[in-house]
Amino acid sequence: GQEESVGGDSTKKIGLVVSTLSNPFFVTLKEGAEAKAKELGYELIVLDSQDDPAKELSNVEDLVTKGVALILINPTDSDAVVNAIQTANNANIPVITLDRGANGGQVVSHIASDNIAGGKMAGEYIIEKLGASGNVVELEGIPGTSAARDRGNGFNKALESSQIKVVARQTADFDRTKGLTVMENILQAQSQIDAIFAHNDEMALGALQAIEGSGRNILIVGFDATEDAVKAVKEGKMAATVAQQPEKIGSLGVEVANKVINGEKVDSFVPVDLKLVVKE
Amino acid sequence: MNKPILEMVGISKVFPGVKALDNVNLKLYEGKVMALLGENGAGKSTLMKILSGVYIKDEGEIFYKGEKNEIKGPKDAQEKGIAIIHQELNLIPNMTIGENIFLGREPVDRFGRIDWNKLYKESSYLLEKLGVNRDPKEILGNLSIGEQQMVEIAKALSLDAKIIIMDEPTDALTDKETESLFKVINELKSENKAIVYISHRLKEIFEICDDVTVLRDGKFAGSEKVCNLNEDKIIEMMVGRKLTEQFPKIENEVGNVIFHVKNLTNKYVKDITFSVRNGEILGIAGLMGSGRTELAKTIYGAISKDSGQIYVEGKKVDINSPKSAIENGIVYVCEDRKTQGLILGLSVKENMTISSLDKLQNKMFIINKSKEEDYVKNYIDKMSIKTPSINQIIKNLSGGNQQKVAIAKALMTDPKVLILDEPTRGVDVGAKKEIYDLINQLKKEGKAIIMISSEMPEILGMSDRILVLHQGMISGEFDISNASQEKIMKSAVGMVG
Amino acid sequence: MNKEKIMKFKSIIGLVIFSIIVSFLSPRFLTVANILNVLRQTSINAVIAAGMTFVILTGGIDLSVGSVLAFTGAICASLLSAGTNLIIAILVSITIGALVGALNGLIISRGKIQPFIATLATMTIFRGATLVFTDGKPISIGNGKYAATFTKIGSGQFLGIPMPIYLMIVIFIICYFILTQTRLGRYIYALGGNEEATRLSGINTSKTKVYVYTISGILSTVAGIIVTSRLFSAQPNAGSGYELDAIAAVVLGGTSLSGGQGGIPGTIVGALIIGILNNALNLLNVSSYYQMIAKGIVILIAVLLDRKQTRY
Amino acid sequence: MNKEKIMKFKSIIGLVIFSIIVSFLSPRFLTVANILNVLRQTSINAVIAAGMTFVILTGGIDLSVGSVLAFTGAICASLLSAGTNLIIAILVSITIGALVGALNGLIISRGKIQPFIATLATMTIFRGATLVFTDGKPISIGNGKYAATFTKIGSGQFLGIPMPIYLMIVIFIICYFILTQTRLGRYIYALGGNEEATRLSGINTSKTKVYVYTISGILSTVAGIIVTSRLFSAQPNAGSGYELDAIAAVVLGGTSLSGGQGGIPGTIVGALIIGILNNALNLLNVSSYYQMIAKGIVILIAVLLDRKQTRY
Ligand SMILES: Nc1ncnc2c1ncn2[C@@H]1O[C@H](COP(=O)(O)OP(=O)(O)OP(=O)(O)O)[C@@H](O)[C@H]1O
Ligand SMILES: Nc1ncnc2c1ncn2[C@@H]1O[C@H](COP(=O)(O)OP(=O)(O)OP(=O)(O)O)[C@@H](O)[C@H]1O
Ligand SMILES: [Mg+2]
Ligand SMILES: [Mg+2]
Repeated sequence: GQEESVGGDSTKKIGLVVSTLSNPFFVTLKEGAEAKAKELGYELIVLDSQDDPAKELSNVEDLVTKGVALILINPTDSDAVVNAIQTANNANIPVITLDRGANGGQVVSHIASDNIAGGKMAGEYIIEKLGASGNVVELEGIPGTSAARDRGNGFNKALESSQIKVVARQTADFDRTKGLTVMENILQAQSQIDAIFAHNDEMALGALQAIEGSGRNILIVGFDATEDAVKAVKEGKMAATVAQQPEKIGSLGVEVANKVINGEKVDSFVPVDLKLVVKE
Repeated sequence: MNKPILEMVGISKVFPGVKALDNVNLKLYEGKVMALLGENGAGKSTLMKILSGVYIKDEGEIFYKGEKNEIKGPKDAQEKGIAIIHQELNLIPNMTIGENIFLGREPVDRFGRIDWNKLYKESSYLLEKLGVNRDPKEILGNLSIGEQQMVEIAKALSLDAKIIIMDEPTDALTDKETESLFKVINELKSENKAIVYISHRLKEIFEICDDVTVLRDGKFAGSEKVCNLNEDKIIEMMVGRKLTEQFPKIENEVGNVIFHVKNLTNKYVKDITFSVRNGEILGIAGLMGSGRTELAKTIYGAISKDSGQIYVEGKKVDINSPKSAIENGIVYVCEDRKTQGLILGLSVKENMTISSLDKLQNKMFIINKSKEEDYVKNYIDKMSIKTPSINQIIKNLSGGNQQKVAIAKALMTDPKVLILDEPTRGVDVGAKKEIYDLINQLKKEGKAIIMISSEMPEILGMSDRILVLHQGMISGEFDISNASQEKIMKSAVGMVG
Repeated sequence: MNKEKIMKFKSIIGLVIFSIIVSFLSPRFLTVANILNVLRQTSINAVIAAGMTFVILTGGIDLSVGSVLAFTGAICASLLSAGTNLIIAILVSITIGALVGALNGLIISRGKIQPFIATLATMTIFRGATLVFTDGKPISIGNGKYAATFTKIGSGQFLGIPMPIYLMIVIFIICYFILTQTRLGRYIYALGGNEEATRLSGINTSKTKVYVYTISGILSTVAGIIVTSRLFSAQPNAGSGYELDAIAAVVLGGTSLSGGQGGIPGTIVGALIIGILNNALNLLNVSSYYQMIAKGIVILIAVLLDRKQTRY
Repeated sequence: MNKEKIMKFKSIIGLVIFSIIVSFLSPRFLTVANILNVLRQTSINAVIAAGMTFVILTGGIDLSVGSVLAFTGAICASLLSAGTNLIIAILVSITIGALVGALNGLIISRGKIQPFIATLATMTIFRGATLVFTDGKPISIGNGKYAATFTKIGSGQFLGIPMPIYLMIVIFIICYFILTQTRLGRYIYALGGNEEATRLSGINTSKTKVYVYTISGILSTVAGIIVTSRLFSAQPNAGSGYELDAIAAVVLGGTSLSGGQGGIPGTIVGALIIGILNNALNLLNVSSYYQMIAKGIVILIAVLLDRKQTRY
C-alpha cells in the first residue's frame, strides 16, 4: 500500500538540480521553472550543486532515492555530469539538461542557449562598435568553469578576424566586488582601453563602478542580462549584455518535462534564443 | 588565643572518581603563618582553590571576619582580600613583568587609558622589595622559572590582601630567593596579615610558620602549634607512620670516567668542562638563572651548542637532538614535568614507553603490547608507583608519582648517563625518600648520574661531588668530603674560593 | 579512555536519534538502497577526513586537501586518457599526492610555519598548478584501454555493495591500526598532546609531522581517484571547500583541534553525520538556502552534545 | 616589545623590496593614482582584518566574517532602497552586525565550542540567512533619497583621497588604541597568552571573548557597508572567502594564530602585502592560473621571512 502511494505521488514530482544558486542567473532559471511547475501542478524539488560535480551526483542519487518522475539537470560540467545522468537512466528516470549539455548518458532533451555563440555575439558587437582596431579587456569567470571557458572561446574566436587587441585578460571570479577591484587595477595599468567584455554581468557591473570612478569612457559588454545589467544598459551605462533568458530556459524545461511525463514526443534540442540587449 | 579571621568548617569536594576533600577544617589568624601540610594529592591545593574562588565547594562553610561567606569566583576572592600564589605558574609569558603583576587590576586614568607610569613604578617597588633585580618592562617569558615565581609572589603582594595563600612558593626558588621571601613574610606578619603556607620542605616550616594543619588523603589529620612539633612528628601526622633517615647516602665503589664534557659553549653556558664516573652522583648547584638547566639541555641536544665535545665511554659522540643523545646513552629528566617532561593527556603506560618504543616494536613497527605491559608493570613495581592502572591518564596522578613516571621513562631507555633536573621538585617527603632510594639504587648499578638541584640539603645529602655554576660558567668544584653550604653559596654568587 | 568512550557513544546516540527523526519524515530514508547511497556519498569526505584526523591529532590542519584532490585527480585522468596502465596511473597519482603532502609537512616542520597559513598557501598553489596542468578544462578519462576498469573504482559494485564503501572501510581499518597499534600512532598523539615534551622524549617531531601530512596527501589522492572515477573525468575545480567538510567531520567526531585527543572511530561518526544530514535535507525537500541554515545548526548542536564536560 | 619591533620591521622591508621589484616591472605601479587605488582596495580587507586581529589575539578565529559582511550589507541595502534615513540604516546594520558577532562570542564562550567549528557553522548559517533574505539576488540601493549620499562612503573623496582610506585609518587608530591603551586590550593579549591564568587573575574571560567577536562583527559590517556603497548594491555572495584573506593579512603581520602575540601595526602591513600583491599581479597581467601560484608562494615567503626565531 505504502509503496504504491509513494509511487502514485511521484508522478507529480520533478527534480531540478542547479549548478549553483548563489548566482542570480541560475536563481532566475530556477524561478522560471518554479513558476511553470506551479502552473502545471508539479512539485518541483530544487537541489543546489554548489558548482561541485560530486555534490551534483549526490543530489541526483538522492532524487533517484526519492523517486521523482523526471530530473532536470543544469550540469556543473558536461563531462562530469555523465555519471549522474546514467544513475538516473539506470533508475529509468528521464533526464533533461538545461543551459549546459552533457557529453554522455541518455538525455531526452537539451534546452539551452549556446555560451560559445554568446561570447561570439559579444565579440562581434564590440568589433561593430570599435571598427577595425582597438584595445579591449576581458574579465574572465572562475578559472576552470565551463561558462568561463566557452564564453571566452567564443569571444576570442570572434576577435581573431579583427585587429582588435586584448590588452588585459584577468579573472574576477564572476564576482561583482572582484570585478570592481580587478578593473581598477587594469585601469591603472592600461592607458588606452576602448571596450571590455565580462563573462557575466556581475563582473561587468563591478567594472562599471571602477570605470565611472576613473571618469573614462569605455564600452562595457556583459553577459546574462540580469535585472541590474539590463537597467544599466537602459541608462546607457553599459553598452550591451548578452541575454540568455534563463527564466525561459527554466520554464521551457518544465514544459518539456510535462510533455515527456505525458508520453508526448519532444525535440532533442530546444534552443533558447540569445539576444543582445542594447539601448533602444 | 584571639579569634580566627577566617575559618573553613567541614569542607568537602568531590572530583569525578576522587573525594579530594572530606570534612576538612582550617583556621587562620591575623599576624600568623599557618602551614598547610600533607602528602602529594592530600588536597592542599584543592582546599586553597576553594578559598580563592577557583573551585566551588560541595559542602561546608566559610566564616570570614566572623561572618558566613560564600566565595563566588577568583574576582570575588580578590575583592574580599584573599590573594593566592598558585602552585602552577599562572602568568602570561608574552607580557611584561609589570603587566603580569597588575593583570586584571591595571590602574587607569579618567579616559580609561592604562596609567603605565604608575603601573611600572609600583611594579618596580614590589620587585625591589622581593630582591628581584629585573626591569618590570621586561617580557616575562625571558625569566627563569624561579624568577617567574617571584613575579607571581609580587602579583599576590600587589593586591594588598588580608589573607595571602602561598602554595609551594619556594618550589622553584634557591636559598637566596627563599631568604628574601621569608623577609617579606615576616613583614606581612607584622602588618597583621594572615598567611597560609604550603611546602614540602619541612625545614622551612620551622623557620617561618606559627601553626600547622595537616591533611591526609583529603581528611583533616590535625592542627598544632609549631613549637610543639618536630620534623618526625610532622611526618608522622602526614603519612601516618615514621620515616627513616631522609638522605640514605650509600657508599659506593666509583668506577672509571664514563662521561666527559669538554669546553661546551653556547649562548647560555661558557667553556664547561667536567667528567662523571660510573656509580657517581655529580651534583650541580647554582643560583636561579645560573644556567644549570641550559647546560643539561645543551648536553642533551635540546639546545644547540656552538662548540665543545662530549665523550661517552671515551668515544666522542655527536649529539644534535635529544634523539641522538638517547641513542648515545644519555638521558635527561626535565625540571618541569608538567610542561616538558610528561604528556599529561596520555596514560602512565604511554608516557613511560614513549622514549623506548623502538625496543618494543616488531618488524612491522607494531607495538608489542604484552611486552610493553610487562616493561611498564616491572617499573611500576620496582619504583612503587601508585596508580590504579597502567592506563590511568597521568594528569590524575599525584606529583610524586608523576615524577617517578618521568624517571622511569628515562630509565627505560637504558642510559649510561642520567641527568636529573630538580628531581624532587614539588614532591612530598615520603615520595622524596623513595626517589632518593631510587637514585641510590641506580648509582649502585653503576650509572653516571648528574643531579641538578636548588635544594641545598638534597645536594649535600646525595652528591659525591658538587659542581657550582655561576653565570653559565663553572665557579667551583667540591668533593663531598670538604663541601659545605657556605662554600657552595660563595661560589654560586661568584666569589672565588 | 573511559571518558572518550562515553563521548563517542554520545555522538552515536545523536546520530541515531537524528536518523530516527528523519526516517519518520521520509519513508525512503531507511531503505537499503538509500543507506548504501549515503555510505557511497560519504566515502569521499570520509577518506579525506581520515587523513585530516592524523593531521589534527598532531595539532595541525590541512587546508590543501581539496586542491591536492583536484591536482592528483587531473594527473590520474590525463595518464588514463593517454592509455597508461591502470595500476601505473594510480601509483603515479598516489606518489605525487604523497610528495605534495610531504612538501606541506616539510614547509611546516622545517620552515616552522603555522599549518593553517602554510596549507592555505599551498592550497592556492596546488589549485593554480591544477589549472595550469588542465588548462582550466576538465580532463575526460576517455575511452582508453583501462578507462572502463577505472570507472569500477567509483561506480562498481561487489556483492551489491558499491566499491567506494569497501575502499572507505579498508582505509579506516588501516588508519585505526596505525593510530592505535604502531609507534607512529603513539608519536602522533604525543605530538598533539605536548610538542616540547615529545621532542625532549627523543622523538623526531619533524619527521612525524612530515608523515602525517604525507598521509593526508595520499588519502586526498585516494579521494581524488574515487571522484575522478565516479565522474569519468577530472575537474580543475574539484574539491573546493572539501577541507571544511573534512575538518567538520573530524571535529564532530570529538577530535580536538588542539591535538592529542580523539581518533578514527569518531571521524567515522562525524563523516556519517554530515553525509546523512546532506541526504536527509535533500530527501526532506528543504530548500537549498534553508539547507545551509539547517546544516549549520545541526553541526552546532552536534558539537554542543559532544563537547567536553566543563572543568568546574 | 623589542623583538616584535624587529619583526614588524622585517615584514616592512619585505614589502618595500617587493614594491621596488614591481615598480621596475610596471612603471604604473608607483604612481599616486595607483597607490590610492591600492589603499582603497585594501581598505575592505584591512577593516575585516583589524577585527580578525582582536579575535586571533585571543587565540580564536572568525570564519564568519564574509557571511556577516553579506548579511549586514543586504540589510543596509534593503533599508536604503526602502528610503530609510542613511544614519538609521547604518546604525541598524551595525547593531545587527554587533549582535551577530556577539552571538558568535556567546556560542564560543558559553557553549565552550572551539571557535573554528563554531564560526564555521555560523558562516554557513549567516550565508543561508543572507540568501533567504535576498532570495539569492543582489539588492540595489536604488534611487532612494539617501542613496547618493550613501555611495559617497565607498566612492567619495576628500582632499583627493578616497573616503574608505580615511575610514580605514580611523578604524586602525581606534583598534590600536584599544589594544595598547585599555584594559580590554590587556585582557585580550592575556587571554591569548594563557586563558587559565587570565581567568584566575579575576578576569571575566567569557565577556572578553564576547567583546572580540562583537568587534569582529562590527568591523565586518563596516566592510560590508563600504562594499555595498562601492557597488551601489548588496550581493548575496559578497565576502565569500574573505575570511581567508583577512586571516592571511593578520598572520602575515606577525600575529600568532595561537594568540597573545602581535597587533594592529602588523596587520596593516599584512593587508598591504595582500593588496599590493593582487594589484601587482593585475598590473603585470599575470594569467589567472599563475596568479594563484604566485600568490601562494609570496605568502609563504612573507611568512618565512617573518616567522619567529627558533628558541635556541
Ligand atoms: N581538576 C581536578 N579533576 C580531578 N581530580 C582532581 C582535580 N584537581 C585535583 N584532583 C585530585 O584531587 C586530589 C587532591 O589534589 P590536590 O592538588 O589538592 O593535592 P595537593 O595536596 O595540592 O598535592 P601536591 O602536594 O602534589 O600539590 C588528588 O587526588 C588529585 O588527583
Ligand atoms: N627563552 C629564554 N629567552 C631568554 N633568556 C632565557 C630564556 N630561558 C632562560 N633564559 C635565561 O637563561 C639563564 C639561565 O636560565 P636557567 O633556567 O638555565 O637557570 P637555572 O640555573 O636552571 O635556574 P632554575 O633554577 O630557575 O631552573 C637565565 O638568566 C634565564 O633568564
Ligand atoms: Mg598542590
Ligand atoms: Mg633549572
